[in-house]
Amino acid sequence: MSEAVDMTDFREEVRTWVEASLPEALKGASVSMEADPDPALVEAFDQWRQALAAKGYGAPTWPTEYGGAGLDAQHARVVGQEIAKAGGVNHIPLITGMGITMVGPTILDFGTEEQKAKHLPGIASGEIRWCLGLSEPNAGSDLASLATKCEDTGDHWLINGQKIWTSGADISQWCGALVRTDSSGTKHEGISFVLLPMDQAGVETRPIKLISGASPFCETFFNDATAVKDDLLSDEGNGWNVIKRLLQHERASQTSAGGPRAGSEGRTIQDMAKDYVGTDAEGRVDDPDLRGRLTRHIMASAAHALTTDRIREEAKGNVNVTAAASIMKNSATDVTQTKAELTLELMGYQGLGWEGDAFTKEEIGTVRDWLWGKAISIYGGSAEVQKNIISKNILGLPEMTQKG
Amino acid sequence: MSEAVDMTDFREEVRTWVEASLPEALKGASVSMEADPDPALVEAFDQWRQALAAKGYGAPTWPTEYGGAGLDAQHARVVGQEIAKAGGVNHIPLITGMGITMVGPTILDFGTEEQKAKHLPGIASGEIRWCLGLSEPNAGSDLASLATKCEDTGDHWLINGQKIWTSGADISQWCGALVRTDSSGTKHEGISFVLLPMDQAGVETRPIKLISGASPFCETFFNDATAVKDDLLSDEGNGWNVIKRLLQHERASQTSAGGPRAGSEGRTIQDMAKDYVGTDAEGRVDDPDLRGRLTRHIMASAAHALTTDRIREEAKGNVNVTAAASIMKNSATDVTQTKAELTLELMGYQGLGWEGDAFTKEEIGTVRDWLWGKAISIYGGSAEVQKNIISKNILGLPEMTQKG
Amino acid sequence: MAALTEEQSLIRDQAKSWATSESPLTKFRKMRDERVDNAYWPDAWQSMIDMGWTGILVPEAHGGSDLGYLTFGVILEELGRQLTASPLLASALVGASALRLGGSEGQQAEFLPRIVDGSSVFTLAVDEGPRHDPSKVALKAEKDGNGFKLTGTKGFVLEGAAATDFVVAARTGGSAGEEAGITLFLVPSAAAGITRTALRTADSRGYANVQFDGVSVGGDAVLGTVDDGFGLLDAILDRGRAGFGAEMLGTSGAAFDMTVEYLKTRQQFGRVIGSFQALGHRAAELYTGAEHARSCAEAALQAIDAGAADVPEKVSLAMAMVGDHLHGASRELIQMHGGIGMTDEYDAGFYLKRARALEAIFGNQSFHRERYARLLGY
Amino acid sequence: MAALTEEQSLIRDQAKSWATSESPLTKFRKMRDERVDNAYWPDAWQSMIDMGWTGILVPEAHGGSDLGYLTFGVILEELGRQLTASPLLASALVGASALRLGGSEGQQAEFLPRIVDGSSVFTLAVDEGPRHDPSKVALKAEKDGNGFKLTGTKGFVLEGAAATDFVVAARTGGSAGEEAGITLFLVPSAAAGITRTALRTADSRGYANVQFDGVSVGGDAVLGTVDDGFGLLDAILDRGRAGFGAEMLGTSGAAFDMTVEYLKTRQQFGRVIGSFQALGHRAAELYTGAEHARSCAEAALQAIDAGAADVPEKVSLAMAMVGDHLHGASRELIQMHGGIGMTDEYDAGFYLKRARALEAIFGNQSFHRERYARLLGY
Repeated sequence: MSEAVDMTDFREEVRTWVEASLPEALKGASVSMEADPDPALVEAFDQWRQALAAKGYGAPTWPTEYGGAGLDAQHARVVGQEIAKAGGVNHIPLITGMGITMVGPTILDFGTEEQKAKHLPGIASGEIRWCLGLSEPNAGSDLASLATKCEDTGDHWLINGQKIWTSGADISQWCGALVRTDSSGTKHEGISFVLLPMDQAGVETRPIKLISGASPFCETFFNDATAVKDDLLSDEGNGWNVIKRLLQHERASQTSAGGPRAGSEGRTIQDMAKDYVGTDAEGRVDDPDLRGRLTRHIMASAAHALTTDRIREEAKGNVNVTAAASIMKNSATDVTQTKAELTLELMGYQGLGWEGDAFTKEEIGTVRDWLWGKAISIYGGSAEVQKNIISKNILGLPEMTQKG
Repeated sequence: MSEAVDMTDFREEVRTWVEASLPEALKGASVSMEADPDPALVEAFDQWRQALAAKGYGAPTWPTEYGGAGLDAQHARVVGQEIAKAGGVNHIPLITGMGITMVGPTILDFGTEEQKAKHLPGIASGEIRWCLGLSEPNAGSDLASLATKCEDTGDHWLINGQKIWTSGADISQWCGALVRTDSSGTKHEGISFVLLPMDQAGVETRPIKLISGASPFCETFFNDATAVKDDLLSDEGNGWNVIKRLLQHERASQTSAGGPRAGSEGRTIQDMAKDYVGTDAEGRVDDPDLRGRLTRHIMASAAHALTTDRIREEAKGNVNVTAAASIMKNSATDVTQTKAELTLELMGYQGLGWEGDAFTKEEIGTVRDWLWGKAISIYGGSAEVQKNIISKNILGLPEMTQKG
Repeated sequence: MAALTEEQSLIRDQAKSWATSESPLTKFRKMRDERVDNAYWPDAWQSMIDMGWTGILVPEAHGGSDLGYLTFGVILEELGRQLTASPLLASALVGASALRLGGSEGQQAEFLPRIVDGSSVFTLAVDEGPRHDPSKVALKAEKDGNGFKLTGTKGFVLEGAAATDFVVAARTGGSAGEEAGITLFLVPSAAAGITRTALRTADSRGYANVQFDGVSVGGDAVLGTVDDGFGLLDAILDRGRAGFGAEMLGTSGAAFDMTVEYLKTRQQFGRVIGSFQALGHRAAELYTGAEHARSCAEAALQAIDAGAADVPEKVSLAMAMVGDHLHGASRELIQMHGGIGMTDEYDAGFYLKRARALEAIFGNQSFHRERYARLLGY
Repeated sequence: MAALTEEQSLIRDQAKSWATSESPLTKFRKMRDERVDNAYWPDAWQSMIDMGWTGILVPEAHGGSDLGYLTFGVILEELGRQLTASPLLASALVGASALRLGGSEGQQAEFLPRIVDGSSVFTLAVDEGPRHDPSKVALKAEKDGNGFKLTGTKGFVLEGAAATDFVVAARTGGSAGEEAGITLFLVPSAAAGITRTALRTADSRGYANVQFDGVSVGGDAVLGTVDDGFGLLDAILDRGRAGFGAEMLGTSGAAFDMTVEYLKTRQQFGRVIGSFQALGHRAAELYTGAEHARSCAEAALQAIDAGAADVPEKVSLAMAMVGDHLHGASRELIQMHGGIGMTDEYDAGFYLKRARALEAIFGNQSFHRERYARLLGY
């Protein structure tokens, strides 16, 4: 638990820099970039983005030549901690869509020198937002059965097909897409991973309305969309290996549990339960059955946090790509979804609100988050797919499902 | 819920007969035939057996020519009810092993006239106990992969191989065994069902000690055991159909939940919990978490009983072989095993006793029953096999597991 | 399904046929999209009246058919499959039950025929806090001459915006949390001092908050006995709960059928997904739960019809078991559908949202488990 | 596994190697079959002493190595895998903790070296009823001159038959159920008035009931403060619980490994049964549970080593989570093995039986969930 390397000096250096760089207006957890279009704030956010980018703190572990800060995981964590202590948020991972968390690390893994130089700095500086074109309407969890065609026309790639669940496609500048460059082999062969700009005539996006209301997801249509020849990531036909790595990066970024809602204003779920349900003479939540389930949830949540810490410590700070990603994805999902169900339940009738003044913002938010949260066990490798991975890759049980 | 046919007269007739026939010494639920070797009781039991047999009540729904009473299910139930009201038990199904519940009904389904006449009366009268040689050491749930060989020597069948889990093999007079008469086809072909006497040189039995202690189960070894030519049930090679029917009869006989222990002395599990755990000021079991799980169990048990009633009513009294058998087997198993776990838990340290005066008979019995009860989800088609049956046969989902 | 009489079978067939052809889920979607007032279609409601469903619990002398709760449940189950809401449950089941259980001859003669012909829509106004708890009634009814003056707020009143008459649980004595001191009143929604706020809920059903600001009623507005209304209230609630149990059977049944159908048709990894054993086993568990849920729901209705002594136990058993099954079935509905189930365009979300509302109303599973344990004395 | 120091890693390797070669499960079976006195092999216990394990929690000044609870847990985990019981946990963990937390300098100097060299075997005598509840201590300690006279019965005392000394929780004031009025005493098992009954339990471990008939002790037998012993008792218990948590990790780990191994080798329906997806998914869930159980168990030990303020929360979290995991792993062990797991000849049953005993001792999962909720104030 103690820091193996002495961080005191570095911590002091970062603290000084944060003090000098973080605009006053952005201090405090409740400042939200997207919900609040106040021009002064917009300007403050951009100033802060530039400060982060100048230090390479948008992607602190990336090499400095690509816009990162060249830090190891332990130093990077200190940067995050010091920004948080000052009440700030490193918002570059948020405004670049899939750029920092998934596309960038995968380009680092597979990209040519030219690709790294071309794409990474724009992500690290927070200027280029990326989306990912992976799922297709008839494929679902079975990513490899994709049909989007990518043809080599000689001087560029020509892309035709449809993607679904492309988060942020309507506001992204670039897209990493899984495409089929060859249909002659098995379904895992002939898949490639191509990078293409979204601002072109051959790309159309259509937002998807979800059961929780509006969503960041889109259907994305490629109709003679093009990509330059140099923008195939890794070799032609090696897309399945690219995507496997990319999904590991995704799982690693999804292992933190707990939705933003309950507790976001410093209120724990047990405090909310006491408010909505009331307490008995001994101060216990006055619904023994609910209270018992709350305890199981709170314990599961605590255990999840301890396991996260433990894995991080065992890996000496490098938690990104480990065999543990599947168990942590599923366990984060359980904790988050259970919390949402319990919050809804403890609110009783007030946990059924959709809109209108009869419900608080928190109540309506709880309902929307609960519904939205049902997706967590579906996307990024469904809970079932993760269990397949655990039993096969970790436990070494024989192949169960993937036949193709 | 009302009786469609008026049973008043029949009920009266049976009541009069029970009054005249049931020995006084056998009235009362706590009289146990096996645990109590009192010679007077033994004689009373045999007198009662003869009385039952004379009326055909040992197997009331079987035709009279085979020792039954030729009753329909509704009338048969009246017989059971009237015997129970008088404090008696129809013990013929118990002392014939698998005879009344499984072997007899299957002989009725598949047997020749001669086979019925030869085998059924001895079962109906309670004189012949049957065991079943089905499982083999390397087969488990995969019954069809059996290896016990049965050869036609011309004037008899010659049987060689090993069976396991043959309940009561060491005290049975006859055995119904699943054997392989032909190994050339797929594993479901070439299986036959043969009836053979246990009292012969080629049959050896060895009781199995279980995790709960001594058990009725045996390993049974056939070493040039013989059966007469006429004792193949159904055609040679049709054994798989025989066994499927036999297992349906088995499931139908296993759908009642609740072990004999908790509540056997009229004490409900909630009363036991109050005794062992104590109660709070409001009279509630003073362990909210346990109490919540008790409630779930008691509700599941009540639901199981209601479903049993409902299925019986829908089937107009003929519940024996229905598609519902698999769900009722699993649900009975859940209720019984959960009850055992909860009883053990509520007893605390006293629920860990194996032997000795520091524990009551009930406590030690609870531990033994708990352990023994783990077998319920394994034998007679494991919980997993039942779920396969439900998803395939009831829900119509495609084949999942049986490949051979 | 319980062994039904010929008449009950006919009514079930009629209800199924009407619901699937005249009130299918597409109508529910349209109602939601168009934000139809009171969250039901008036013509559908009129058809129910015309088919005589509003009279099923009303004696023949008052224009009904008196066919009982199991019969009513058979209809509610079919409506629950299509998520068809209407004042049927609130008025013709809960309202009619209130009048039959607590109403004087005069009250019955006056109001029951109006329930049957639909000219009145009754509903029960009981809860005031976010969670169902009938003993916590606090709305004050103060003696005022021969009558009473009602002050307080009721929340989440079923069909509260459409209702013409409320059965209001009010406190004439004792304090919130006590069973003694509760009195029921019949209060027309048009009475001076009543303000209603229609709610917009996730399940798109007609609930309202209702405020009572010194609402005056006469002494003849009392239903049952002054100060001693808790037992009556609980009996009315139990009938409403049993009705919701039947509706939940339909809702969970449709969700499960939709799931199984998808398992049989959706291809992934080169196979129909229902051939994945892990999914097949979970479906088998749901099916087992569905059978038990049905047994409990029907047993509750039958216990009421039989005038059995254990109606409260049977009802709480049903609400807990059916609620748990519906919860699980609605969760698996989304999970097994994967991404498509998350889209508003697909119907799965409607069932998930309605499920949580049905679980909450008149007591969720926790409420009924606690009640059951207390009834059984442990 | 927690990141271990080099010394801890060495000790783990030593413990693993010793347990698998010198004290494997076959020795446990032999001990059970031969009904060995006190349910452990004296030579195995002597080896543990020789390896210095009895001194891990004892300061160097008293002959120990003072390596802390995580180190002790690493050993207990390896012993738990082989179901090796001995006085190690009762004496060198619980007994040593009691003396370090509550003992005077004189008591420590007198007894700790004897724990290290094995000449004394300490154990805690706390519960009197069938379920763990330290506040319910009722055994009376009446003032008697300068000393006390103890009367009452303790049940299920760990290694109660082998112990040379008891740490007895007794009541000097208040009444059963109250935390105030509890005092701890050091009582030699040879004292006049003590009667011990060794128990024969399903898990074949050494427990005893111990009766105190007016047992006289001097004033110097008091451990800690008179009437104010509950906090000390709870702190001792928490250390014992954390030790059991580590042992449970080993027991559940071995059960799970046995299960996975069987899934990989057993053939049914022409396939290795681990290829059935429903079983694979259940194994995956167990694996996830195992990881969390480990995190919680280790966090409890580390919190004790760090002198953290939240030891009680961390310990109750561990006992509930590890207990639930062990419960599930032992159940699946039998179910996935099928018939062979039911036979006494196979080892699976040993793990099932030991599991339920480990779950019960010093508070089952329910006890610790309730305690956790109260500690968190809801």
